[in-house]
Amino acid sequence: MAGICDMIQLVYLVPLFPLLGFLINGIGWNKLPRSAGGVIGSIAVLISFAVSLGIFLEVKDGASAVVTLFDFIRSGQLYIPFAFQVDALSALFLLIITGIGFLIHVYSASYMHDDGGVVKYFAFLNLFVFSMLLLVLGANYLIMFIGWEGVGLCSYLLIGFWFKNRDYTNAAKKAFVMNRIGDLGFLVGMMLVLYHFGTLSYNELFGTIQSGNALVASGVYNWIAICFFIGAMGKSAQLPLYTWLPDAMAGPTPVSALIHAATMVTAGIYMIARSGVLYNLAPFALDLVTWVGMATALLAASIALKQYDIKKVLAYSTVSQLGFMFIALGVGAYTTAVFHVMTHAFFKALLFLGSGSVIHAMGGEQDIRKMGGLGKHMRITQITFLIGCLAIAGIPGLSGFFSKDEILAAAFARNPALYYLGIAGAMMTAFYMFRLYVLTFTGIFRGTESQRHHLHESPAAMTIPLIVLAVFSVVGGYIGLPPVISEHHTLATYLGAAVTNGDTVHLDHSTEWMLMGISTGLAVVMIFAAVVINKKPSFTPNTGLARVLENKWYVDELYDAVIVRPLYALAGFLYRFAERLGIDGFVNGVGRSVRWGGERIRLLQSGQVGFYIFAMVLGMLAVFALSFFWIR
Amino acid sequence: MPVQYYLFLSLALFSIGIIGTLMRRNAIVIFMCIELMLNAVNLLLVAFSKMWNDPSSQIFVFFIMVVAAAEVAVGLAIIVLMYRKVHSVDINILNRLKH
Amino acid sequence: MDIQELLFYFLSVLALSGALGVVLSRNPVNSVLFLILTFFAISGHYILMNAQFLAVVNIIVYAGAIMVLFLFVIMLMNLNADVEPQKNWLIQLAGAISGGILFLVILSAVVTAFNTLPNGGESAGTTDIGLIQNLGKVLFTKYVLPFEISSVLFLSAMIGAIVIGKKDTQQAD
Amino acid sequence: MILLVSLILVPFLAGIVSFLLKGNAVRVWALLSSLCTFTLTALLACDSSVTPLLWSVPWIPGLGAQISLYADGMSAMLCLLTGIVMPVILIANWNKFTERPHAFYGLLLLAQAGLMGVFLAHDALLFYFFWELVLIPAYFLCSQWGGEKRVPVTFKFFIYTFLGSLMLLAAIIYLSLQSQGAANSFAWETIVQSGKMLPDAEQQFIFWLIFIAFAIKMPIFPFHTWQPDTYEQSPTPVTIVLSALMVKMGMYAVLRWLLPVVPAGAAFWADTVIILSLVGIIYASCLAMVQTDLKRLIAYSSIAHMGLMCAAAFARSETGVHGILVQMFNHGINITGMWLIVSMIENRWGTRDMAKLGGMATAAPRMAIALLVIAFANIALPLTNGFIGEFMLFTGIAQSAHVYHIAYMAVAGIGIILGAVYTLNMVQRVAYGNVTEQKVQGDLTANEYIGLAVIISLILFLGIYPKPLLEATSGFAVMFMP
Amino acid sequence: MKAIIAAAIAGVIMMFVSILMKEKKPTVVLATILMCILFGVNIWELICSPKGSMQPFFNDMLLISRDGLWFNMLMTGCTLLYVLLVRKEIQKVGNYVAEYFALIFFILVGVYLLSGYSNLLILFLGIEILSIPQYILAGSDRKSLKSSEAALKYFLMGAFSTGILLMGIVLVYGATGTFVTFAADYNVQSLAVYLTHASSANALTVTGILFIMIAFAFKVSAVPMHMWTPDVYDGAPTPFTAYMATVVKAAAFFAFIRLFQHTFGGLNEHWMIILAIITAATLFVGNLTAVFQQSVKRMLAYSSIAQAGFMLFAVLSNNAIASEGIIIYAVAYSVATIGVFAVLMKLKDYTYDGFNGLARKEPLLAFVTTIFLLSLAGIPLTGGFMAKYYVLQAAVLQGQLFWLVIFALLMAAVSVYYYFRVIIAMYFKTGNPELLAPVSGGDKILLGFTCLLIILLGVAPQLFLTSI
Repeated sequence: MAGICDMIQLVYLVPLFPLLGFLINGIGWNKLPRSAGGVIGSIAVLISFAVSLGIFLEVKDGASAVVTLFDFIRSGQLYIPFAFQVDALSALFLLIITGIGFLIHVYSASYMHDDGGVVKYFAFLNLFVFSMLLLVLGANYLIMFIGWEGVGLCSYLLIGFWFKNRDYTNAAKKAFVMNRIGDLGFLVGMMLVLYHFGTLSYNELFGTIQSGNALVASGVYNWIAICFFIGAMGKSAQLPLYTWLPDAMAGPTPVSALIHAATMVTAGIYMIARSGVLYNLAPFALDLVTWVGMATALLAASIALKQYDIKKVLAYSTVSQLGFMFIALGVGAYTTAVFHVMTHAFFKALLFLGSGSVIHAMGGEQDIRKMGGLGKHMRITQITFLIGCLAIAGIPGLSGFFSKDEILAAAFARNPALYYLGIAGAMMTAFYMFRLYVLTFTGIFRGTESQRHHLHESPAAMTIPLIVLAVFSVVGGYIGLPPVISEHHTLATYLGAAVTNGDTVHLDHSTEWMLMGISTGLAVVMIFAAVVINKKPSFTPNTGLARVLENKWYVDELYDAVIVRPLYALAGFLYRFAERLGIDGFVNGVGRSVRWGGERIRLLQSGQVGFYIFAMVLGMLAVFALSFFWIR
Repeated sequence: MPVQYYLFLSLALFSIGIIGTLMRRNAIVIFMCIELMLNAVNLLLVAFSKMWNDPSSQIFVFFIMVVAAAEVAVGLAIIVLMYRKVHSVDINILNRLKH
Repeated sequence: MDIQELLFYFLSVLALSGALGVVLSRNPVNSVLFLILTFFAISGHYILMNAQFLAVVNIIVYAGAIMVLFLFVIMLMNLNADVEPQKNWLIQLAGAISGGILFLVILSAVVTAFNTLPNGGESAGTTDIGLIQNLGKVLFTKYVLPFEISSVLFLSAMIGAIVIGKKDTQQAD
Repeated sequence: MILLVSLILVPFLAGIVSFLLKGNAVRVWALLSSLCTFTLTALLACDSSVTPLLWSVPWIPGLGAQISLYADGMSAMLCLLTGIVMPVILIANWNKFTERPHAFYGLLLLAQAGLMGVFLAHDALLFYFFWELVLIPAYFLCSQWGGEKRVPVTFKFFIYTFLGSLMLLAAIIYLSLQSQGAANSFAWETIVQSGKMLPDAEQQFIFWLIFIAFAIKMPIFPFHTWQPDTYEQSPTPVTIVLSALMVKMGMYAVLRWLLPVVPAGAAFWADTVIILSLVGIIYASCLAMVQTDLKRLIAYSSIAHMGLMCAAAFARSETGVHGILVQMFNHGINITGMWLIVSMIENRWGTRDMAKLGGMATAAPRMAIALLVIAFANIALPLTNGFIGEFMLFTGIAQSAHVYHIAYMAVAGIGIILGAVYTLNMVQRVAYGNVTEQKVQGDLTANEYIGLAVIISLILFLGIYPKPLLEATSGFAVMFMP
Repeated sequence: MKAIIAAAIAGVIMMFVSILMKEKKPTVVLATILMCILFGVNIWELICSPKGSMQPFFNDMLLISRDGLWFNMLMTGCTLLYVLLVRKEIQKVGNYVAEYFALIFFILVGVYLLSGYSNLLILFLGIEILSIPQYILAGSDRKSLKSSEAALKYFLMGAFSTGILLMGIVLVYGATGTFVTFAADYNVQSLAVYLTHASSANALTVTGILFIMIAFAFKVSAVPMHMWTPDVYDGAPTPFTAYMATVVKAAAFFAFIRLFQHTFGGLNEHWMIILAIITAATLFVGNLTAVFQQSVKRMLAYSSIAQAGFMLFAVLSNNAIASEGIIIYAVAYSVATIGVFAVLMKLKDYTYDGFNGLARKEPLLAFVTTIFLLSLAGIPLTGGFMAKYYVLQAAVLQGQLFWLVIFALLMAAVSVYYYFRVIIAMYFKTGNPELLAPVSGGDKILLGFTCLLIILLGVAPQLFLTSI
């Protein structure tokens, strides 16, 4: 084993190379030639992918370890090492992050080639990967938190990449602040853990909990779990903190792919899956997770029905897919959630990159009302995109089908209502994805002449990643075959070492067959509906519900009116009245009153000797009166 | 006569002196009232000296007279100086210095 | 009531009325005269208390020298005419009242101490301390330092007279 | 002993000398002396981390006052901060302040001497001396070289803080008299002893006498109104001295001269003070959100930061106090960087009004990067030094023995959200968008580059590997536990 | 004793000088020499005097203690400094330079008496010897009406307060039968023996003590007997104002403490609370009124009232630290005030605007003024701080006066306001202050020395206290 263990001991290489990439690109942001940035960045990620592959191979054989690099914070009883945890869960995520990350790097190399700040761009991209790796590798919540905030930072930098545009920078700000709100929840959660258990490291914490000699009330678990979940809301864009994700489209498209597929949003799922032990003891928190996830899934899906921006549709679909994952977490099927994370990573990355190549071809145009019939100009994109759509829609045989179906099954086992709602969500997914597909690739072209002229297939650097991802979107699901097909659930057994699922009821096969049938059937139906409806598209201004959906349920406006404006109003009020008039006014008032008093008292000095003597006599009177009628 | 009577008397004189200083505007008269106060004190001192049968207080009276004389010399000089300037000894017009 | 008491009351009335005269009379000259009257009355008291030396000094120094000086000054300023502006009656009333209250307050305090006075405030033993030779002895033995010191006082008074009173050569008036 | 004395004497004498120098020589002189001081502080930091240094001689026997200097990790760390910040100020503002530089640098160095004294004094009366001694040069610096409203504003600042320190004086007299006749009735140990002996009611009263002085200096919520005006009006190097160093005097004093001295009083008022600080955090952050002047914005943000430290101090948990020691240093570094950037902006754009600024990332990208790093350090992003400190502060508050400790911590946490809001607003307004017209073109000059490089490298190093700082300051927390 | 004689002789010499020599300059030189000799005599007497014990003179007329001698020496030193600093201005006042110096010497006689008296008669004479020359000096500028007015006001009120003082003395005597305040040997009949504890007080004594207190309150210009102060200080020729406001007032305070600490201390529950209220009023009125002044000279007059409020603490809190405190305070306050006046006298315009931009024109002058003002405001490192510290510590030690201490500190913060207005004018305002004459090098050295003195007092006060 010794020789093998070395690989795990080398885990620090995994984040190291992206960091190096970041440093090189970052320091040479204005010296390096444009092409160099892409090369350096991609290679960095590639190496760490290789390393993590090695690690994965070891971990697959049951190896796991905690690698401590150095003391991070040590103060009295508080001891937090800078340590990495290598086990099945983190290894899997390493693969996803570095693998898909690499593809996206390669893709961006050509996508961003014409941009001036390409080197800076790759620096940020590497930093992003680095932070995400820290997040999943951390052996305690603090290291996770570092990555947690790190990805927030990178999303801020990348969303605001074109910083001259005020809307983009606003979006970036929004993303960061929303995340910060979540992070506060996470922080409070950490504090609670520290206060009650005195440690942040996973092993010690879960060890104490499982050994059962943790002397804490059951309510505490709920509180901790809820606080952490608030953090997850921020990162993984759940209600009510999801609004930043659609706006994050402001960044370059590959960034969206990275955020949505490989990094960032999956953090929340990873965190909860990691803290499964904790969550299993927090039933209330789990229910909360479930219903929030459900609500998010439905809401986002419904919004996606009426979006015209190709990336917005995908963004909302991500939100709703994340909702599905949280449902899975909520019902205690952590492995299922992770499974869906993986498959979703494949096809969502695929879809985004596809849309990227579409936008590339359309010369920056994102409105699907202006597209149509692109299929004949860009075959590869069309086909890969179609695969992605089928996968996400849950057509049997593709990855999405297995993972989503597992989620629905688990939900049904917990509570049929969940299942039906889930189905509704799934149907909407199928519908809007194919609406998107049809409007984009089929029918007649609705754009301008100039656009039509330079429509073209993207270069190989962009299409190859598409193809690779398409392949994975197809086969990715077969590591998690449902029980009805094979008793051996590869992923579940693999993750079993690291993740302790909640008590999930196992359904008998007939029910499972039925469930699959229903979902598949409905999905197919919705697909046809979508195709039929959007064959001859007519974009009349929406009315009624459709209008509400187009405007995303007016949630942003709501937040603006309920939180943002009042806050600024309050601040202005405080500044103008409490500060200027109130406190400072008081302070100055004291000084002014002293001056005023001085001015008055000095008038006693009338210059009249007679009065002076009179004052003396009065003083004597007062003195004697005091001494004879008060003191004794 | 017991000393109480003299206490009454000299306190009365003393107070009349004070009242005088408060009531009059003529610097000289005010000064005279102050002299009155001093004399009240003298009277009381002598009375007490009789009571205690102690000469030192009469010596004290003597010194009070000495000081009074000196004060008169200076005081009247100042008043005259003032009079030379403003041709009045009315204290109410002394208000160049105020506030 | 024996002659002493009679004299006491007489002199007291004389002194008080003289004092009141000083305060109330409009004309400064009258004030001076009233003050002299008062001094005489007080000297009478001194004699009553067998302090001849002080009685004499009082007459000579006060009534004689000081008051005459006052009189000179007043004449020199010819304030004898009844032209002196009065304070308005309110201020005068305030002064009178506050002075009176002061009198009452102090008195009310002092009377409480009467019982503590040695032998009821009566004179103790022989009372020839006021005679010149006794006083002289005390003055030049025990009280020689103050006696010397007072010369400094007079010197400064003298300088004062020079510095303030003497006509300046360059000052034209 | 030589070390302790020279720490105060070197800047003091250098200051005196530089009054006599003429022209450009004074800059060099000031820089040399401050570098020398820096090396001394570095030495001190090495020595005292092993064993605290103490040196004392009788001063006023009649009163029992001593000249006694003491350096443990906390003092050494703050001295080091002073030693680092001073040269940075001098370098980064190298070619400014051509108007009567000898007076300017002289006063600056005198202020440094005073600061050293405050951090080293181990005798209450001596401490009070230095406490005031810092104030005088600061007063002259501000009202001589500041903005147009400088004189009244600085005057207010002076009287305000002077009033506070007079209350402190009353407390010192009172405490020192508890051990009347002792040969060292002002020594720290004696003061602590006599303070502990007092009955609770008196401690609760004395507590306010002492705390007012420090609260005004820090400043804590209702006593803060002098600060934004003063920071806005005073010249940037002085603002740095004020906000990076003098503000720390207040915090240091709370730890050294308040908590151990009147433990019962502190315990009694702890909740009150914590709540005040929390209100201050939220309040100041809100106000920072609506500021348009950069200096005022940073001023309010620093009020919020000090509020957090103060809350942690009165949470009176070991981690919290340790966190304060760390955060004092870090905040000093970060805020210095902030002010440097602000002054550079002012020089180039000729204004501090954010509405008129923009496009730094295009016009001066290096500066923009520096701004970004410092800004994120200011909002305690992990892997910057700000995070370490604030994390420990939060932990400290959460681990305190108060009933609502978690609630306190959560409220304090709101501060980091609002902090993100206003800081990112600032970054967006200043760095992003299109370039507005500039007075002076150009990116960082060499001297500015050096200054910022020092700051940023410290930020990142201490953020990633805080161990040295933590170890230098560890263990002293226990001393201040009531 | 030697000092008293020497001072008197010096005064007499100056009187004859006034007849013999007509030029002013040599007169001043001679006076300075005499002052130096007098200073020497003081030091000599201090050295000769036995430690610890008190020497009685002329059977209980004087009881000269070592701290009394120390005080004399310091005050003479201040006078010497004063004479050196104002030697030019004093010639401008009038023709009678020699007489002025004679009066100053006589005032010193009064000072010595007040620091050494042990008999109410000497106290009375001392106060008169202190006062009468002041009346004269106040009126010595015969050209100015203000000066004469000041003299008259001062004289009338002073004579009035003399009456009050005498009434007090008489009442006390009536109750006890002796004028001896305190005697070296305990079996001498002295007030200190009579009035050891409150029970020994009857109404006569208390009334008398209060009368005396009021008279002293007048001399040290405590509210409400303070009203003469601003007018007199404002009207009197500036050189003499400088002297009246410093040494003379300090001497009055020393006598005040001597009497109320050693003699009436046993009865303090009868007068302490009243004096405390008077102190509070003094601090309040003095500081607040000074805030609004336009003329620096008048501001200093009010500030002297405020400072008196602080010195009253020493009287209030009769204990050992208090008597140290009053000495420190007397020196610190006198030196600083004399310094400020010395600078003020160099200027043409006494208003705040007269100081505008002094720092640019005369940096050294501005610097020393700043130090003096800081000292008056009680900023550490200057004598003023140590002075305030001592008296306040004494008050806190006394036990019942902490509230008053806090109040006093608040008022000290107010005082910063008006002192710093001068500093602001000098440094932060632009203007061209007109000097009467260019400042000579000698003056600069003297001022620098004075400023050093202040700082020395601030860092090493014990140097000025080694006698006690």
